[in-house]
Amino acid sequence: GGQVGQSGGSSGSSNADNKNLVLIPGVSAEPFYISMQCGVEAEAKAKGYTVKTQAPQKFNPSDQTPIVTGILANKPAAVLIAPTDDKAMAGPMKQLKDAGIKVIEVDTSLQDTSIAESSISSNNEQGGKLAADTLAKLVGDKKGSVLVLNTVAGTSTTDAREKGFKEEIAKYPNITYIGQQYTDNDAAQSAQKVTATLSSNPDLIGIFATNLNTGEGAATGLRTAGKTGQVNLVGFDASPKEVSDLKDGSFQALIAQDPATIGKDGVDQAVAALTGGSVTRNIATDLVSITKDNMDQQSKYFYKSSC
Amino acid sequence: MSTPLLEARSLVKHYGSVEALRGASFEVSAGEVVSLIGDNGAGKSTFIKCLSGAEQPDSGEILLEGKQIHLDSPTTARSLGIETVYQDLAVAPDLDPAANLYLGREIKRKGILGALGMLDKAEMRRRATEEFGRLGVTLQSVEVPIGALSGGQRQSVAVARSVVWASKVVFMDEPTAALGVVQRERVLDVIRKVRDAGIGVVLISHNMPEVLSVSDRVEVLRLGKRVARFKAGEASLEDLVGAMTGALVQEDVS
Amino acid sequence: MSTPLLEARSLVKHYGSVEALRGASFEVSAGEVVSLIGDNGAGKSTFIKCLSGAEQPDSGEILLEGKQIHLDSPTTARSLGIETVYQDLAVAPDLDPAANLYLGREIKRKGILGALGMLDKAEMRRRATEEFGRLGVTLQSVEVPIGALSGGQRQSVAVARSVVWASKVVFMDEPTAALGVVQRERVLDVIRKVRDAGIGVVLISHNMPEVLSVSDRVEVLRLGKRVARFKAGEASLEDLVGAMTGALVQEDVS
Amino acid sequence: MTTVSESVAPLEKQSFGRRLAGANTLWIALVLLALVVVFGIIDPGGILNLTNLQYLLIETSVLLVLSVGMTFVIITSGIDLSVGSVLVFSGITSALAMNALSGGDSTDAGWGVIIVGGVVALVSGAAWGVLNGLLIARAKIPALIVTLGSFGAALGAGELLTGGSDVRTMPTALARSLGSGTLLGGIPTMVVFAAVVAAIGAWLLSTTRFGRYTYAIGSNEVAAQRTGIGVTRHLVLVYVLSGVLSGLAGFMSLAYFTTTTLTSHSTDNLNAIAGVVLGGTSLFGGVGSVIGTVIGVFIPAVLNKGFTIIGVNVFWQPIAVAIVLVAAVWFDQVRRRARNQR
Amino acid sequence: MTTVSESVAPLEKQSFGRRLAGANTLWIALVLLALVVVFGIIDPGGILNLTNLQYLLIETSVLLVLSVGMTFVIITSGIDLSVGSVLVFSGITSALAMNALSGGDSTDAGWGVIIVGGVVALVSGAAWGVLNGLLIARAKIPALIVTLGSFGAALGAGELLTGGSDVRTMPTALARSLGSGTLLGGIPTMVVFAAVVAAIGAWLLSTTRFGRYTYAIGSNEVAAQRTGIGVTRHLVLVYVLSGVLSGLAGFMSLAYFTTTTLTSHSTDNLNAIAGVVLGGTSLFGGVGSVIGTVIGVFIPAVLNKGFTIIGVNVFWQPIAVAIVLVAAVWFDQVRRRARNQR
Ligand SMILES: Nc1ncnc2c1ncn2[C@@H]1O[C@H](COP(=O)(O)OP(=O)(O)OP(=O)(O)O)[C@@H](O)[C@H]1O
Ligand SMILES: Nc1ncnc2c1ncn2[C@@H]1O[C@H](COP(=O)(O)OP(=O)(O)OP(=O)(O)O)[C@@H](O)[C@H]1O
Ligand SMILES: O[C@@H]1[C@@H](O)[C@H](O)OC[C@H]1O
Ligand SMILES: [Mg+2]
Ligand SMILES: [Mg+2]
Repeated sequence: GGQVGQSGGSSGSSNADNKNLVLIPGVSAEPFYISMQCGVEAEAKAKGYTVKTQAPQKFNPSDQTPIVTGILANKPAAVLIAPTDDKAMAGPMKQLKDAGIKVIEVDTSLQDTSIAESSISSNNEQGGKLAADTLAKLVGDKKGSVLVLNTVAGTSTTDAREKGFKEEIAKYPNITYIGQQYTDNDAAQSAQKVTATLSSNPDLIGIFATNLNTGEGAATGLRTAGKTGQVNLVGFDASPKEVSDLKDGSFQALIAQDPATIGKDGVDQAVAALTGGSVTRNIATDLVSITKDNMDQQSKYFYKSSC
Repeated sequence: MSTPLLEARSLVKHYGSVEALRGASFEVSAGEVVSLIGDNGAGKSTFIKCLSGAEQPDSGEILLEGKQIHLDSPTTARSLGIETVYQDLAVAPDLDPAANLYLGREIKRKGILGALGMLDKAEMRRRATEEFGRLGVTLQSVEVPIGALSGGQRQSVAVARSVVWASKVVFMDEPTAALGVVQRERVLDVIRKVRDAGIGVVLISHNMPEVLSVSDRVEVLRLGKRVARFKAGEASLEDLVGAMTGALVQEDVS
Repeated sequence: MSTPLLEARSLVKHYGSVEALRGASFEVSAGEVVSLIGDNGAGKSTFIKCLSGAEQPDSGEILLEGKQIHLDSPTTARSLGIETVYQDLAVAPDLDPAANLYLGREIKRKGILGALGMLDKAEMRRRATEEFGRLGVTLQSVEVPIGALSGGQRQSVAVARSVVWASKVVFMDEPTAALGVVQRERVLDVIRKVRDAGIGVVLISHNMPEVLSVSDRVEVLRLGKRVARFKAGEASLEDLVGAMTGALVQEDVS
Repeated sequence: MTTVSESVAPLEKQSFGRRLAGANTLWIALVLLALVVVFGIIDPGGILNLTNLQYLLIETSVLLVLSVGMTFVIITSGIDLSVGSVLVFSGITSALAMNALSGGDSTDAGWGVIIVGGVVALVSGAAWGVLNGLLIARAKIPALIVTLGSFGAALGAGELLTGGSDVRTMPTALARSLGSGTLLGGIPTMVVFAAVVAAIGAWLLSTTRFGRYTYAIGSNEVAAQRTGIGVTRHLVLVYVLSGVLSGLAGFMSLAYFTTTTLTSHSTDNLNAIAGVVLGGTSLFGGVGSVIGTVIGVFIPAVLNKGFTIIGVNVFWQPIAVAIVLVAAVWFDQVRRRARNQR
Repeated sequence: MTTVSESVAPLEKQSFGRRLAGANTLWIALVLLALVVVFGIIDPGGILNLTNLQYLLIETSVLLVLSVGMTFVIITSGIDLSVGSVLVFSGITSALAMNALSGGDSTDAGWGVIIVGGVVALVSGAAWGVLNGLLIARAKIPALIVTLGSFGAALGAGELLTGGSDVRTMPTALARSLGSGTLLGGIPTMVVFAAVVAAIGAWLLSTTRFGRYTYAIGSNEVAAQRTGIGVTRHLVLVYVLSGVLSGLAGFMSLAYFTTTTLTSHSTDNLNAIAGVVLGGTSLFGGVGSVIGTVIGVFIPAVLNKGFTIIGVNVFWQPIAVAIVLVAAVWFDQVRRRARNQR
């Protein structure tokens, strides 16, 4: 038997007049990706390119694949994509490359490094480590246990954050890591897990919430239990809501990425690849820990809800 | 005969490729019991459904007291005083007998609670028990859903419902088919009483002795058309059977 | 009388607080038509359901040809040669008449396709048409689901099914209730033929003339108990009604 | 022809004890009780602890409000998959309205604005209900398709309104009163809301004409139609009820989470349906009760809470929940069947 | 008493044209065709392009396999919410088995190992089917509760086996053959698998005794029981069929994605049910067809693909899908009703 896409291998005619870019984020309705989209759009405009964004409804490869293959028909010059699985998305993304479309990875990347021209991301595992250090600093030398709230088992980004956190928190002898709870990425479940954990582990001193929904749920759970501020809550990302929660004390710290820069760099690399400029294979962007104290200095990392 | 109370002219009704009614006509006057008879599948039930708003005929006209009416739903028919006992019993199997009797005509409580829509269940149960007594319906328990009742009990409830509410015409599609001897007599008595109250009664039955005993007139349907009409006393059992089977043709069947 | 073909002793059946059977007994012999009569709610259908495996009695025993049997499901009863026409028609409304006739007894194709479970629909339709002809069932189309048929047509299909398959006993719970005059006669003829083939027939009916004309014996149920038994020819209509209503008591009703 | 009626068995009313034992909700209520007791024995300080019970009640109140509406829908033999998205949509319109009335930031808004916000939430929910109801009852499109459509569409519409991110400002007064406040000497306001909704729902369903028509339509829609019940109208009202309660749930959720939790409600529909069915309401319509639903909603809630408290392995949790759910219904069935035999 | 039968209307067979027009699937098939044409006109190079059609077929094949099983289940008036999780579970057991047989890493495994992997997937699916079937048919627990339970439990069990992360090693030969290979001169192997499953399913449902019993049970379970059909046994088999097909789908998904895609299948159940219902199968059982399901599954797939190609705003997409879905069913209903009037 042959291979799919073999026949339709519409020659890699990368037309220099083609100024169309496509951004395929990991999921729609997510401030992180909206901020990235803002960065992409601003930079593309500056460089004379147009961008269309097509996001899957859910952060998973079976929702993202049809978008990737659908985009093929539009023959954009380059695609900026956050692959939702480092293996499953290799097949569809290879089709893009085979069709002569330049592929740039933003936020996440494939195991197979032969497909993308460039990968721009912050390191999620690193983010988890940063969360652990931040939390440890917040609790000082108090003894107690900490909890991680994860989304859905198998989600690559949040799993990496948990992994980094777990490794790093082990370095603090006064802190016991009691493991992670999955929340189905649902704020209500997240709140429920927090109040239940408070009951079984009254010595809870910290929570690391690996994304927006888990963070919002955790803040609600702590509010219900009257433990806001007593249990240190470290969130991931810096959506406008999370930032205002940080300000009012619902969160004690946020681990922020720099989505706008990821987007901007993505466009730059795409343009370089299209115009024969020099392409950097891997770019790591900043990860910062934002607390109430340093939030004014770090405000450039705050995510946007619209451009 | 003066203007009939209810009259149907040349009703036609198709179900896909099946022609259930092929131009059937019919009339009933106030204070009259008319039996509608015919072979299985002759179209009797379809006819009744058209006359009670449960189905809409494809063509033909229906007149109430001489005025053409459009029965777009059973609600319209009921509001015109037309009640029906359907052959495929139109009861809610999960509700109890009293609830079924009062379905669509619930009694509400007095005062504010009633205005809020609260039902007077005790009163409905009491009155239902009375009505069932009148028809000789024997129930071991009033609290079981009607789906758990015996076939005859279920049928009695449906009959009771129609006679309680009718003000102009009652259609009864095989009301006695499942009834015991005693209950059947009671229902025939009730039919007579209803007739005497000036209401038109249309009875569908395959029981010829019953038809002959209770009807003022008999109309015969065959293959979706009226083929014969008889006055009470004028028809013998043989005539009726002959008309139903096609051996005897009275009306013009083109 | 020799050992009866099928015998029931003191069956008791409760539904919640309702006592449908309070120690009912009954027998039928091969080549005999026994009618089971009684008022609405007397427990006739419940009784038949217990004897055909559709319901399990709370106590009592059932014997087939003198041997005690345990009817845990209708499948068991059917495999013992017992067929039933249920009052609440046991048909699949979305299937067509032929499919219903052969339900659970499908004819498969010859050869490998048949071994794979493939049905011979044409053959079933052909034979069904034959059977319906025998019972005088008139259908405008064989391709409509049975739920769309007239009440009598539906009933005819159920009757046809039972007589086609029975080898020992046929129970018929008001098989003629919805039938036209012609179809009713046909069914009564079929009942006689089935009886003549040595099969025991149990008929439930509220139509006393019919009962008197077709039965070899009549058993009367009242409030869940057998209260009287009559031989054909020995009973008058008045006796039957008296027994059903409790005016006449023959058996020991404690 | 003789008439008889003396020997007719009397129309007996069942004794209270028998009615209780016969109540469809008794056995499943016992299951719930047993669960609480078992968790209480395993971890005495855990679930039986008053604070924990309070949390449990608060955390279940939004779902309960949705489930009350769902009970009516399912009794008509319908289904409403759109509840979670309508909840989100209503929360968004409500939050946006409150912001608009407060010049863009409603954080310090007063009660006038909050009340308008509540009304907007209810009206938004009602609007989706009307749409669902008309398409289902009038155009006769299967409820599953219609509400699956509005499940997607309501969320999409909400995201359109906000550009895909949560609305971040809402009145602090709302969060402090409804969201985390208490009433009547310590009962959380969320719980009071849910309890009132459940009580009114139970009353409406079991004692009023509206409730009776709901049962009748689910039991036999054709029969209901033929007895002159305005089936179309009633069905529309039932979906409107479900929509309004989703709107209320959206408002409660907004107060509770202090944000619109856009992407958190994709499984609310299945959770609500499960609660309703656990509580003894049949998916085929005609039978069911609000009390059953209340119990049915709390069983998984207690399980989830209990398993987290006693520290069951995360991957075992859904397995354990499944086992207990199935066992609970099975026990309920067996008991009910035994009762019917006797 | 005279006998008559001459004038009895003959048992006519419907003409072919009428049968076609009457076919429950005709109108909805026209809707699908219309969609393709409309997208073709808006963007001629888009969906009508051969490669795009090929991708559409490949991407829909896993869901189609699930939906064929779901069709049988729904025709019995049941429901199977567990399909997506059983798919994941089967993919996991299959991948783990292949790895175990290859000393931990099956990347270079040969056909022997792959075939064992396939069998393990089917058996895993079947096992969940047996469990579902027995609980539903024998213990008489509502299908919704049972399969909602196994929906959670199968995923939990899968995660237990892998510690919550995807299994990422699987045979390259499998990925290149089933996953991305083509057969018979260019037809993707995935599509061949799905087409064969659909064809066998259609044959089984419409021509065999198994199919007939499926309809009979859904139409009237009591009647089926009374005519001597082994209802319990048949229902178990139907859920096993659904389980086996979920297992097959898991194997296909594994080959296609080359990993177990833990997070991808939480809405497979609703998607499959929607396809089945769109295709004219009633949730109340007794009616339906596999051909209808095939069409019903492709309608949302074409919509999603088409909207991506023509570049509709993401938030508008679910709204547009909802509108088209509802309109499609509505059109189908109106046409069918018109046909019945005539
Ligand atoms: N919904 C339907 N779809 C298709 N055919 C139908 C439908 N309803 C009735 N028919 C057909 O129309 C014809 C007339 O049916 P109808 O029920 O009116 O007969 P009937 O005279 O009441 O018979 P019976 O005495 O058996 O009750 C029959 O051939 C029946 O099969
Ligand atoms: N499933 C059930 N649940 C509760 N009560 C029932 C159930 N089935 C039957 N009954 C009751 O048992 C009694 C006997 O019913 P059955 O159907 O056997 O009567 P029958 O003699 O067949 O009456 P009919 O002549 O009206 O058909 C009735 O009072 C009926 O209401
Ligand atoms: O990095 C992203 C994260 O910030 C968002 O919350 O979810 C998806 C991730 O890929
Ligand atoms: Mg009729
Ligand atoms: Mg009976």
